[in-house]
Amino acid sequence: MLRKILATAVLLAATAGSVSAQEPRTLTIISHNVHKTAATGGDLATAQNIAGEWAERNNVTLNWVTLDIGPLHDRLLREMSLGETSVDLAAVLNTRIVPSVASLLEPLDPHMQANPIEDFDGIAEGLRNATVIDGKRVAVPYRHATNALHFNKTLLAERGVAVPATLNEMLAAARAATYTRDDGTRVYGLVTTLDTHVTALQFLSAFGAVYIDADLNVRANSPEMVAGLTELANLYKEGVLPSNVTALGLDELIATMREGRGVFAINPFSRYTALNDPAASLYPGQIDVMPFPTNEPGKASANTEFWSWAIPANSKQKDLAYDLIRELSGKDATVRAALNGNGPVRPAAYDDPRIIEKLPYAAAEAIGLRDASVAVPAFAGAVEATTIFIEEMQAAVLGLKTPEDAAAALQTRAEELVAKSK
Amino acid sequence: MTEATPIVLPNMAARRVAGIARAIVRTALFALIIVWSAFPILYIVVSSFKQQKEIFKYPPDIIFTPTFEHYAALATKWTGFFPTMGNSLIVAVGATILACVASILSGFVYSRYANRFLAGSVLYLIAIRLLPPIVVTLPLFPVVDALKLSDTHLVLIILYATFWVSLCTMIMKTFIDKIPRTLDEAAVVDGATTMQTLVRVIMPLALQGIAACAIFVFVFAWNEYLFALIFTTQHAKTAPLIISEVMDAVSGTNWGVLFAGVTVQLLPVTLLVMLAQRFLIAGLTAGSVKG
Amino acid sequence: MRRLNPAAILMLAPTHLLLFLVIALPSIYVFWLSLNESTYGSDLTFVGFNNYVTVLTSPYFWRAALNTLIVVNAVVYIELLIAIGMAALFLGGVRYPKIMFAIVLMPYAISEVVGVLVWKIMLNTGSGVLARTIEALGFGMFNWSVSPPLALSVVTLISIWHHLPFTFLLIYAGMLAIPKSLYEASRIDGASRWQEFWRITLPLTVPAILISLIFRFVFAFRLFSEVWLLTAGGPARLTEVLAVYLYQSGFKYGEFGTASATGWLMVLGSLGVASVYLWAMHRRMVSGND
Amino acid sequence: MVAINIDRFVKRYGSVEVVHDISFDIKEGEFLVLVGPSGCGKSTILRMVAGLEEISGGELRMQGTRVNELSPKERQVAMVFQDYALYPHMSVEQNIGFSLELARVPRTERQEQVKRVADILQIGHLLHRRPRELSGGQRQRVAIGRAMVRKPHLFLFDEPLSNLDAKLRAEMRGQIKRLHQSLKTTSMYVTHDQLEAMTLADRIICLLDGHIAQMGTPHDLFDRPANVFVAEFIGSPTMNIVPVTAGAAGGRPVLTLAGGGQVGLPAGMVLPALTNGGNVLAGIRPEHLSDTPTPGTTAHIEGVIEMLEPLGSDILVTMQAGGATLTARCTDKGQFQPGQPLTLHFDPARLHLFDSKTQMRLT
Repeated sequence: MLRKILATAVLLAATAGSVSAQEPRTLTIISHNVHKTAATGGDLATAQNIAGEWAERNNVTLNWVTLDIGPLHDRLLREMSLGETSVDLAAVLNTRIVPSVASLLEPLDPHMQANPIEDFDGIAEGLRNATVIDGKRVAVPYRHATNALHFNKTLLAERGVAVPATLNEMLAAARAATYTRDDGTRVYGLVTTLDTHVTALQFLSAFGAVYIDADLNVRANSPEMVAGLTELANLYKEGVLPSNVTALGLDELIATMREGRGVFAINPFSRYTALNDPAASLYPGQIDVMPFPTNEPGKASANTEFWSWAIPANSKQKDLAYDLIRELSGKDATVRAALNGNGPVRPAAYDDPRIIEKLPYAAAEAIGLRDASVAVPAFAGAVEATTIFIEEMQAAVLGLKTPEDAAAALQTRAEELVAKSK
Repeated sequence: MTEATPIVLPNMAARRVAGIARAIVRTALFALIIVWSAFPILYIVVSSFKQQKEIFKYPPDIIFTPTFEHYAALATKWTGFFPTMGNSLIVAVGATILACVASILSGFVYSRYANRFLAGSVLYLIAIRLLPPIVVTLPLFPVVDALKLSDTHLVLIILYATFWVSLCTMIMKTFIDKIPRTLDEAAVVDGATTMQTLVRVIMPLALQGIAACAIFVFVFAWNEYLFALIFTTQHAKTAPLIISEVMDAVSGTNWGVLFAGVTVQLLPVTLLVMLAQRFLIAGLTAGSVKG
Repeated sequence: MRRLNPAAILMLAPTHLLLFLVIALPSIYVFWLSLNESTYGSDLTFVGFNNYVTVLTSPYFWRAALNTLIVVNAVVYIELLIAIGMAALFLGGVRYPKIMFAIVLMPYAISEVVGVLVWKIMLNTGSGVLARTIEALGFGMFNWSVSPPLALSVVTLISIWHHLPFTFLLIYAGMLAIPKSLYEASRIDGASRWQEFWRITLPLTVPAILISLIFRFVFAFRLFSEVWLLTAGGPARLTEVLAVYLYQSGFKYGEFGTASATGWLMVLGSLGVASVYLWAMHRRMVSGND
Repeated sequence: MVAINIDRFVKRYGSVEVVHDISFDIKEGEFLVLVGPSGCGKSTILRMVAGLEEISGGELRMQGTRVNELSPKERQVAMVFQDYALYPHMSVEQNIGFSLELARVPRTERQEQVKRVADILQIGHLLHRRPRELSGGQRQRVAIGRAMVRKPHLFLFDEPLSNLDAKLRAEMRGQIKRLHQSLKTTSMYVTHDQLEAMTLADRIICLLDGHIAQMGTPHDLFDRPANVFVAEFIGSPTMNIVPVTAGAAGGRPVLTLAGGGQVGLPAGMVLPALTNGGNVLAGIRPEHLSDTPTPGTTAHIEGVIEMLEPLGSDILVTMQAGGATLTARCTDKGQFQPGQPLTLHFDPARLHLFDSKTQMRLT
């Protein structure tokens, strides 16, 4: 009996082992599911299968490995540390393209000279610049997520509050719209995720505050930063922000807005679809979005995060992979991907009639993308810089530290970090 | 010897009351255990039949029209889910067999043989499990890749079995300890080899231990995420990876589909537990104290 | 007790080969890593014990260590007590054993991540069934996520919920293996149920209790998902435990030297908290078994 | 004085009845042995008396009081188990003293009592050992000591000697006998070994398939077995049972063997009322057959020696006589040879006759 079991185990192992062999001309792409959907249309009825058409033309089988953000980068970095990897093409988040990672990516300039991408300069400049590390282009921007202000029109109307145009009006409106329903349900004026740096920095940047600028100057200890943090702390104290705001994640933000427990929310434009999903939202079509206002009428503040395509330097099929990048980054492909739900990195795409028809927030997002800047620049200590920011910001919001102390600590610690990274 | 005290009849009415009270307390405790264990699970299962809009409603609807849309979505939109469940099954069964076989063998030796090396190596068995697995994957990843084992069922089977073989060895040892040594001796006298003694005499009597080990390893392998993430991509991808994709940090979690997936994933394990329960309860027959 | 012979060594081989190749050898390399500075794709730079100094001088490490110590001890001992009580209850007879078993083991059958998420949803301050019920009962708003002691209590609760079946199963199986005639003898000797439990059941379950204690310490010490998914160590890194610290300071920044050093410090820490039980188990091994 | 009444005991497991309406009494100070083959229900009855098995039907009275619902502790019984059931995690001293400890007997008194019992059983030097460090016989003594240390109304023994070797068994048997003679505690003893039953019992109950086959003193059972089962079960070597046809020839009773051989019985001997046309089973114990006539051995049977089994001073002689096989226990003086003709003499009063159909004794 034991022998039989052992034999079965060995047999099982042997069959399992033989499966790993790969067929020729398979291109392995590692990305988040949204990139796959953007490039192939996924299961959408109106799917635009851009990558699929390319694969058919070139007789390539696409092998998509889709993972969530954290695991995706963890896996990619491990793969890139090997002598040779089976991953040919990868989607990477801008904050992850730090110099040490960039050195493991294939420099794309030679490929682009030999075989240029159509109207490359049509891609938003801020995004293009952020993907050049140490003078080398290592990635091509593909998808952006620019933060904006979502608001529930119904709730505003119910509370008799007008749609604000400036930052101060928004703060007043959020306060005015905060109340408790008869059944004990609290409605929060402003919902944001403070377990991450992006949305907090979006709020602060509306006050003109900058954490670390593109030239790696730490500018955290500024009156603007103190003002912004003070406002956040006050909003928390007054109950305008959700009481569990420091642990509030994306899922809870979405749920809160869908259920009408939040009036304003800080989140990327593209969240519009999820918040207004008739299958999931109690307020379908009622949650509008606008560029995040500042106190300067007409001027938006927009933090952005974006994804790019990159090729691991130890990949075996770099030319083939580059060809797919080229295909996906074309002007028409950008528009078609946007129809699949992608955030187009070419501002011109927002002028396309197909997009204007499909995306109600196209005009607003175009403004956002125009004014967009990256929340934290990519440098060796970028990830640690965000950790420090989250810690000090949360301390200030919960009142564990005064905003002044938090800003000062942020300044000192970030300066040390930047100095170490240089 | 002095005279025994006379038989005193206890208060039978009081005893009956105490008996009823005991039964009530026991029933209440069982009820508490059921609520504690099952409520969160029930929440998942019930939610998987609710429309997305209703899932987070407070107060929650107890009575609602069930929808199967999330299960449909699981089959049609998350096409990877059911095939990866097949991979999960292969890996979980393989790991369970490997871990059980290895630990029955070593548990037997730890129970029946004695020397200083063995006593010391028990500490080693446990100490070796103290390093967080995520750190161990640092050197393992390139090695697995170099051996061309990446994305195979085998690598997961080996990893899962290894990470449980220490505990299973200890479990098997305690159970085999309770089997009288005279039984081994009887088998030897009957002409059995050590291996035959183990398979024919020890294993049937240690079924409880084997059942416990099998449950632990299977459940672990069935739900494991970290190793599956690091060591598989396509061919050996397991179901938890799909579940984690449903919990999406870019477009938000699709709760209905997540709950449906978890419910489906729960079924085989529940079946296994109900199956293994027979062996767990079977118990060792009396008379083993003489050993 | 027999002396080791070649056959016995052969029978030990699968277990020890697996452990040596998959864990021991890599662990040794991890120790070497901890003496070096390295990240993805970079060469190793030998720095001696610098990484250990970095970790040991970090206030975040010590806060995480303290949190870990509190949570681990609470989890392991409370869980053990509940498991023993539950096993004793089951030992007194169960109706519908198959179904009861399936129900009791269910928390263990779902993945840790999902388990934590469900509790997080139910305990959500704004919309969670349990949190809202607590509030409706007049205990005030259950806003655990901004209060480190409450957040760590929730972590403890969820960890116990998820792993209780593990401890229960080990202990219950141990109790089931006690020969029935011992209970009969003790009843003849005049033991009440309570005395029977204390004098017969419990002492004879000690081996199972030892194993479950040791392994629960091992698992609990690297508690991660509960904290990571509930608070991510926040607010302001106040609820970090060692595994979260390791992830934050090692993996998130790709600093493998720090990660490896933290890993080895965790080995020492868990050896420390479980040492009494390890010693007891070793003694039982040396002196043979009852 | 009657100490224990067992009144119409029934034991059912689900729909299976294993003990059928059994009643008997145990007198104060009596040593009662339940004997029978395995599966006859003897252990079940003992465990019902102990309080370890529920009594499905009937009543158990101790000192005239119904105790069905009482726990073993309240019934004040002590028990020695077949597998000893020593607590593996306690020392010998703790094992013996456990019941006293539970009864909150003060420590010093407890130690005294344990010491006294241990001395009686000659295990005083083992008090600090654990059960696994003891030999079989020592464990048995500890088990008895554990029962003795209390002052029970009733001692229960569940095949306590069956795990011992022959020599130890004889030794322990003697010890139990002496103990009972000095303690005079009412005892109930279960065994499948008729020799134990005969040597220990004041009274024996022989059980078969959950029924009482016979109840009485060892002499009753040996001398006047009520049926073939008891006749064959009690006594070693087993009683010779031979089918015969009883009749009369020449004014005296004659038994005709299956092979045609005839055994003449003394004239004037009155056979019991015969059934089945005189077809009966005749039984005689081997020790009641002799190769030399003595006064009183007024009947004889002739045959040919088939096999010899020397036992030392005695010898078992197996003889073929007219289609029947008989074994006799004779004094061995080297006088026998297989194949030789032999005449065995017996006292007709030692002859047992049983109904061939009901197997019951004919009186």
